[in-house]
Amino acid sequence: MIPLSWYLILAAALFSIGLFGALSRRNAVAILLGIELMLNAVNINLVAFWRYGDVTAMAGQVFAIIVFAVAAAEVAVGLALVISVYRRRNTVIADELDLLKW
Amino acid sequence: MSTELLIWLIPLPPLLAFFLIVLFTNRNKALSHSIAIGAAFLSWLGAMIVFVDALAKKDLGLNPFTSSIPWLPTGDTWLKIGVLIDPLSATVLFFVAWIVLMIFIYSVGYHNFGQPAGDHDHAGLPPHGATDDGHTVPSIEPMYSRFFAFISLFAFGMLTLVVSDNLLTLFVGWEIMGLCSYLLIGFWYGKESARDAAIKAFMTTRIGDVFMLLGIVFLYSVTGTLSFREIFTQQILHTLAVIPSGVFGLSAAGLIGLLLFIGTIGKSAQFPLHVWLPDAMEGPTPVSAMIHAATMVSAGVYAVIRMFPLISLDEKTMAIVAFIGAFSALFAATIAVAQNDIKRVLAYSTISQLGFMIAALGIHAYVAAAFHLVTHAFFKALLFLGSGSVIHGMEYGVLHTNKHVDPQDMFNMGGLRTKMPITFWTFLIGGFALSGFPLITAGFWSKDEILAEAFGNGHVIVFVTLAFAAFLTAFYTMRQITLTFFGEARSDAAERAQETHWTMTTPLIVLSVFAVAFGWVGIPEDFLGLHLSPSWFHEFVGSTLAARPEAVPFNWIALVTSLIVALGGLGLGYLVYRNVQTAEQDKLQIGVLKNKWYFDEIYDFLFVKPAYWFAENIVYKFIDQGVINGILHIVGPATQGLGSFVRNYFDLPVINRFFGDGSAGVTWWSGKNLRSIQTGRIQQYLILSLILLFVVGGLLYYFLLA
Amino acid sequence: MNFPILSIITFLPIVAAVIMLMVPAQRKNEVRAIALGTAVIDLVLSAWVYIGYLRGNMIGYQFIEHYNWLPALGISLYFGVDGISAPLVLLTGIVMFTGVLISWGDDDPHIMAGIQDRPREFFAFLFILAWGVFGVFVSLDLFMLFFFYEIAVFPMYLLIAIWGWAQTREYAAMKLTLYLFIGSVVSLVGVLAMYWVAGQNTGIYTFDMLQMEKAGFSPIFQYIWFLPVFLGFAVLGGIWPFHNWSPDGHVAAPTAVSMFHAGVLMKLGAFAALRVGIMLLPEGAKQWSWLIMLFAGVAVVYGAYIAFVQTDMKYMIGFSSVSHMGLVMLGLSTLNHDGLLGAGVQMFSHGVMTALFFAVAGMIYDRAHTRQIPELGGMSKAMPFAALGFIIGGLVSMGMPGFSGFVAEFPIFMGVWRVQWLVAVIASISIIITAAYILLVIRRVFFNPMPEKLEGHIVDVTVLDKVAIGTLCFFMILIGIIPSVMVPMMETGVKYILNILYPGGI
Amino acid sequence: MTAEQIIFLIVAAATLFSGLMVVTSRNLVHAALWLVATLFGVAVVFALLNAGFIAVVQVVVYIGAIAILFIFAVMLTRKDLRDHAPQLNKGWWSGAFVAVATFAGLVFLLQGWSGFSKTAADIPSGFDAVSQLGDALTSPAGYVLPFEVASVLLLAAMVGAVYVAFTRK
Amino acid sequence: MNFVSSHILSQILFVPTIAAVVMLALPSRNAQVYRWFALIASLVPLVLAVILWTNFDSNKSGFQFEENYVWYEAIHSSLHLGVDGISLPMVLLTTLLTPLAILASFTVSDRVKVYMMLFLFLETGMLGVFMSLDLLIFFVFWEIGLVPMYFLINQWGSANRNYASLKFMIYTMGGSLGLLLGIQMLGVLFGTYDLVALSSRWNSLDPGSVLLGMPVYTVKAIAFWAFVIAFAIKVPVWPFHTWLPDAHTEAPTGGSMILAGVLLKLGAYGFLRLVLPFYPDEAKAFAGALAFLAVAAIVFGAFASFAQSDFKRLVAYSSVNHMGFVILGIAAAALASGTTDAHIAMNGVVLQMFNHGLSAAGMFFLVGVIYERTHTRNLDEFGGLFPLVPIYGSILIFTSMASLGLPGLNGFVSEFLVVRGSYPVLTIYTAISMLGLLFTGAYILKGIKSVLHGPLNEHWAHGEHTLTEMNAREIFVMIPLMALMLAIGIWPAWILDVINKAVVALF
Repeated sequence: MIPLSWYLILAAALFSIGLFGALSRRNAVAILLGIELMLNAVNINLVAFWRYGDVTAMAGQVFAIIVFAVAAAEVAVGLALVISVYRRRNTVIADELDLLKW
Repeated sequence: MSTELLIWLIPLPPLLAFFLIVLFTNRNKALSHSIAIGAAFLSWLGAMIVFVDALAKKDLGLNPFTSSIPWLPTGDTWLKIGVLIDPLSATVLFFVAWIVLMIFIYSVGYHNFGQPAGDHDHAGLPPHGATDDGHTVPSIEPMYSRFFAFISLFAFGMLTLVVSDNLLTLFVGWEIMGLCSYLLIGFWYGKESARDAAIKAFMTTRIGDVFMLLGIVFLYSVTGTLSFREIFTQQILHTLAVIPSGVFGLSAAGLIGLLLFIGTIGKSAQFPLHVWLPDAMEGPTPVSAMIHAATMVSAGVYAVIRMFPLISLDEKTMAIVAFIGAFSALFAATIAVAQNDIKRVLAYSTISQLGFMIAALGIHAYVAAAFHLVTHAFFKALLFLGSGSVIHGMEYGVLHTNKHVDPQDMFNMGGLRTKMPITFWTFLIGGFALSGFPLITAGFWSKDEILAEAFGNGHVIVFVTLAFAAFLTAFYTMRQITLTFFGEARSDAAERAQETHWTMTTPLIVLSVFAVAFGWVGIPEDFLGLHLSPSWFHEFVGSTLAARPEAVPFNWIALVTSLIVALGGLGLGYLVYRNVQTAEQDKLQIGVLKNKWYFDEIYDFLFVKPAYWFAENIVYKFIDQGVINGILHIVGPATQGLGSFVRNYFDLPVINRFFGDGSAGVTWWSGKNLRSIQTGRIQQYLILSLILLFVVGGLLYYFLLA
Repeated sequence: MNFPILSIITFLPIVAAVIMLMVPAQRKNEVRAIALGTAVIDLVLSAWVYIGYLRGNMIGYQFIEHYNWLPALGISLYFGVDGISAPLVLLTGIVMFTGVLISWGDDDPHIMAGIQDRPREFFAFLFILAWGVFGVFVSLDLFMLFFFYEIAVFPMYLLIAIWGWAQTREYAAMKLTLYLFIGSVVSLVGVLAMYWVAGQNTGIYTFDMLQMEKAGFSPIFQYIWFLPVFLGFAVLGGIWPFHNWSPDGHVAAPTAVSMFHAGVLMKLGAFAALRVGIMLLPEGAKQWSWLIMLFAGVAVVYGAYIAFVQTDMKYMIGFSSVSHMGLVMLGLSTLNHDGLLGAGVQMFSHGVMTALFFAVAGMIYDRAHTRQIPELGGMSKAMPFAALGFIIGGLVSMGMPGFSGFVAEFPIFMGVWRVQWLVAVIASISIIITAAYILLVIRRVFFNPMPEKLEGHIVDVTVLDKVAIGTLCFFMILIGIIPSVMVPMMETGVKYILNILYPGGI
Repeated sequence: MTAEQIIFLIVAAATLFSGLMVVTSRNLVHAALWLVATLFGVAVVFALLNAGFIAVVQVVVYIGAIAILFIFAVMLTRKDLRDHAPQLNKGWWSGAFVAVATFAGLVFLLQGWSGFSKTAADIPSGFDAVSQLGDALTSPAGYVLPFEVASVLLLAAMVGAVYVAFTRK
Repeated sequence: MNFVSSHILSQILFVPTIAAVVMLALPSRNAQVYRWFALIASLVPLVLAVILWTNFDSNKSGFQFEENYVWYEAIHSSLHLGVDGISLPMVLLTTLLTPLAILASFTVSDRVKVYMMLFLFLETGMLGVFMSLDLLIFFVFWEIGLVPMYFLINQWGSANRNYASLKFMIYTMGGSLGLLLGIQMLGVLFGTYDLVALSSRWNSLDPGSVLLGMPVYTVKAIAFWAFVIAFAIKVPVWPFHTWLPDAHTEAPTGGSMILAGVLLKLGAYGFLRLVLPFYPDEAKAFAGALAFLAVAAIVFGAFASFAQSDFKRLVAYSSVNHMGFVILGIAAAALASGTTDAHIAMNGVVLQMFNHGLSAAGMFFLVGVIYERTHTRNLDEFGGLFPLVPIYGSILIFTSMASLGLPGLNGFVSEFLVVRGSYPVLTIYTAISMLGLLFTGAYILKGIKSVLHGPLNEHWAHGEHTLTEMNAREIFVMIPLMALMLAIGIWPAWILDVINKAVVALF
């Protein structure tokens, strides 16, 4: 049998990879890709905890589902933003998007 | 009504008259002078009754008429005021009443009552005369009523002084007379000279008064009473004599006496406070008579006679008194010799005669002084009124001729003997009395008694001085008479001069009677060695004192001296001035004498000018404006300066800029410099926050869990 | 007393503010009417409270109301007034009423008096301010007190920055807000510390001040925390050397705000400093009173001196306020009957007086468009009633007997005598300086000949202004002549404090 | 080492590798494609966890919708990818550091946890995960509320996306 | 009537104020209404004061007609009123002078209403000082009196009024600062402000004990000087006097009447009522210094007055000179307290206060009369006016003589008593003060000379400047004053008896 730890490590690794992507990619779309990876890592955890905990309690799966929805929403909005930003400023390079600067 | 009550009432009528005239009748001249004379008459009546009662009462000296009422509450006791008629005051009251009445009557004529109002007369200036059918006639005094008001008040003052039984009311009357002399000397205040003379008189006498007040206060605070009879008791006098005053080694009595005497010096115009009296001639002549003969100056001597028991306690004081008197007598006489103004001559003679009295007191010649006081009052009043009559006659002439000559300058007169006979004869009597014409005149008896006392008691210096003064007196009196009445008229005015109104001549006659007759009441008992009846006056007045003074024994030298000086002076005067026509021919017009030994100038230089200077420059300009206000005016700017200093050098820079804005500035600066970490890059934010998370998390983990 | 009068007084302004904000902006007069109505109601109610207290047995806290707010943290709406806060509530009512009257605004174009620009927002903010002020005075709950305290502070910024004197308003508003917030933050720390320690000592975590008074803080704790708490609040009381926000604030603020500010807000600081600092930390107060007295003593003379040299009317008044609040602090620092009593009365007296000053100064500025004293003159002819008011105010501020100022200052000095006579002597100098500059200002502004460039521009004050001035003068004279209308109730409050300070009796 | 474990290891390795490719590959299209691979790997992991339904959803939703969406987006913003400029920003190393630190931290925390290496219990017989899930998602006792919220969120997201991306003429 | 008799003091005290308030409400454009209203209102206290005088039993020692109302119980101060033989004449004086001053001010045409109101307030202030038996109340009225006077000078004064009024106000307030502190100290020490209680407890202090960290005698000495300076400024004693000529010169006629007539008395009254009873030892110790200042005031006052060319200034300085005698008497009484000398001096002091009230008021009024006609006070511009205005001239001479201290008029009696009282204890000072007495004559005569006498200044004789005689109103103002001057001069016992009994009981 596979111990829980394997899944958790896998998830952690995947999360870290996604994090790296989110922090380091220049392209806004790529950042979103990284975020997707992180979300998946989360899902792995959720499902794994369902499986290794009380199976009859469906919280794990349910939240996985909700994460899906959130991810979808996030992607939709995020990409829409990217596109509109691209329209306005003709770039998707995150470095150049420093409107937050005071 | 009892005598005491009557005595209370004597001074009141004139006071009443004063108020009546001032308040109501000052428009109506006739009414005014009627009220005044009526009042004077009432007082005279009262005085006479009292005098008679006084004569009737035996040993009046021991228990005189007296009554007093509490007047001033002082702590637990009251200061009483009251009236006192003892032989001395009775006598004084007698002549005062007479003379006052006479002067009142005289004033009516003198101020041209019944004459038309002047054409261009001003209140405050002597009348200039009015044109009456063609030629000029004297015009009535514009301030006629006011004159009578003032002179009534004056009379009130004198009477109060005489009847009062204590120093306080005596001082009251004394001061009231001071005021009146001020008002009356300055009666014609339009004249600069009159105004200055008034102020001079008031101030000079006030110097004396101030000292007198001190004396009174001293006496009061030592004895606790001011009533004569209470003071003149043995033990009080004794205590006064033994207590040292701490000044010049005088006893208390001595110092008090001296202080009071200074008051007298002022009032009686003795050296060195004599300067006001001659100038006082600026007033109308009745005033001169009032002041110099009847009342004010006599008041001074009266005060000293009154306080004699006290003053005589200290020989030092007495010496001073004697010296002052004798010196004044001679000194004034020398000046009188060189005066041309008929009134000024009399003025100086007054000073001189008063000097006689003072000197007499100084040598314990109590009765003699009192005697001379009375006689002098009569004949000096007579002389002044006479001179006034002369001047009046001259003025009449002046007005007629319309040639302006000084109607008072004796060198404009001459030959008036025929023009105004009554005046001449009365004046002659007065003059002889003044010079002490033997036997018939009152002056002789009194002056002779003084000389006798001086000689008899061995005061040789005093005797010689007085004798010489008496000689001069006779001399200048005769000079005056000669220049005025004998010879030929020296001016048209003198030509036209005419006898004066009966209201003026009557008093002259009355007074001349006294000037002659009053001397007889004081003929020494053993005159010429023959034993006559004892001198009534000596008995009567002498009884005032507890220890009646002994009459000095008769002495030929004294008598002869007085005969010589009197007759010699008179004769010499006539001989010298018989033919003198103008002032130039007068050998005695010596500058130093004419200018009164330059006393006015000296005083002006020594006292008057410095006083002005001190007042204006030192006290006002320097102390008040300079120092005090200067200091005050520093305060305001100082506050201002301090305030703005605090604001500009502490509040604004330190508190406001440094602490207030400063802290804000620091914040702003640090913010500015920290903004560079704000790249606005979301990824960097994220990284930073995560790093921070790790650090914090690590720490928390380390500290909490581990 | 089942009728919740205090909470009505407190919350009426905020309700009115909300209502006003709903009224369309151009309906100026309706807004003003609402404002005036509210002010009148509040004035009446506060007067009712005052009289009720005076008529009542005058012991401890009255008109108590208690509602849970956040029981978990022991926070509750806990209202009540004692002898010291009741007069201050009345004072707030008075100033609110007169402030509204003053800023009613006369549409006469060449006067431009009062508030013409956005009166709706102005009154709304003003009432939020009033809400906070009332709240502080009536709160018996430390948290609520603090809460209202902050509420009272923040509208000032907007009021000054928007309606203020164009030249310095941003600067002044920012300065004021920063000072006050820093102050309150400092004291907040102290407040929380007290909360925790009280909780630990007693086991019940509550902000109820009546409980906290019994919390028995250790002397060392009080010694440490008194100064931050007291000074933090006292900043709003304009205590030297943290006074500098106030003159600038006064000058920049519009008339009504200046009135509120000097009249009530500064009392807020002093009151909070008393209520929290002295009453909760009595031992600390005893330890530090010398420092407070030093600051206050300096403030009294210092303010007077600076006021003496001001040429700007409002600056002059502002610094005189510093001086007079210094007297309040001086009274507080004595920690004895007379001093505290005087401080209480002085709070009321100075509130009314300085409100009057600012009112008149505002009227003059509205007409002459300058506050420079040398440029003014002859106002007594143009606006006699205002002149009278200003003179009476002046007499009060120079401590002239017969007016409230004397009734207040005299006990303060007595209190100081008991502690340190030297301070009394030095501080008394201020009286004479005050007299000097007050008289000079009165003369220059009101009685000197009017500069010709003002001729004809000066019209008399409106009826509403007269009502306002009259109201203020009335109280000053009333208390001056009959101190017993206020002093006894002040005394009850003072006695309460003294019991806390000296439980064993003095 | 059971077969199951071997399968897991292979899948995990593949997933991680493709994940790395996602964040590193220069070409975004490739990155998107690598993402598909990663997601597929995750789906397999779900399957290994006996969560069939989730696995299916993973495939359908992610690979079917999201990944495709990504590819579209990449296409739309294609011009930037013409150049072969570095796809990592200047601070990538710090990003890498943070990522590694995160991994390390997670592992460190996890291995300190008691239930770190517990094993799964068997699934009870007759246990229908899908129906259970359905119940959970729809029953008021369960998670209907979060579910609805999620749907609302989706809706809002759609509207928002449309609005944001909508081009105003 | 029972009410009247039982509350007579408070009625005298507050009737003017009430009247003033009523006046405020009085709606009338007509100035005449206000004038007459004020006059009548101020006559009421006079009537009451006369009733008071008649009901006063001078044989009873201590205060009479006492009234006690709660005022400021928190600091134990109550509105405690009462009069004794010393304050009674002052009350009479105040109530007498105020109507006269108001009558004298009928010519004021500018803001009559306010003017009259201020006068009425002023009267209350002054009366309060004389009546109060409570230290704090004393101070209250003391200060209140300043305000109306300040505005009277500042608003109705002549050219230099701003300077003068400010100087007056600040100077006096500055002086009363010490008073204030002293009062506070007393209140703090003894917790009461009641005069009687205070003086007894204050004097029963153990001299060895320590107050405020200082030995008692130091404290007492400091407090003594604080009081003395406050009152000395008010009196005014040289060298604190320079506010007075300015204030008087600039004040309107009525103002200077009250100022000289009553306000200066406040200071002297303070000496009698507070300084001597509270600090007998210090007073005795410092009497020399006090006497020195007094003599300086007498002499320098006379000289300075002599140096003036402004008629009003001349009179003003004469006040300095006359009040100097008051202080001299006080010093003497302090030195010789308990002896007959002290009693006599005190009699003199109180009477001198009263007399100076009469004569100074009269003099200032007369100056005002001529100023209103000629609009100049420069002595050089007058001259020879006697024939033009005989009545005025006579009245002027009369009043001048009263203030010169002519026997037979009031001034002499009091000055005599003062000199008599101080001679034994302060011989040298008294002797020197005689110099002042001498120059009193000098400046009085200077005034009369340059106004009435001398060559007539034609400028006033004809043309539009023609000098008009005093009218009935003005004469009526002078009549009561002159009557009293004469009455006291001739028969002082009627007033002095009351004073004397109180003085004997007190000092």
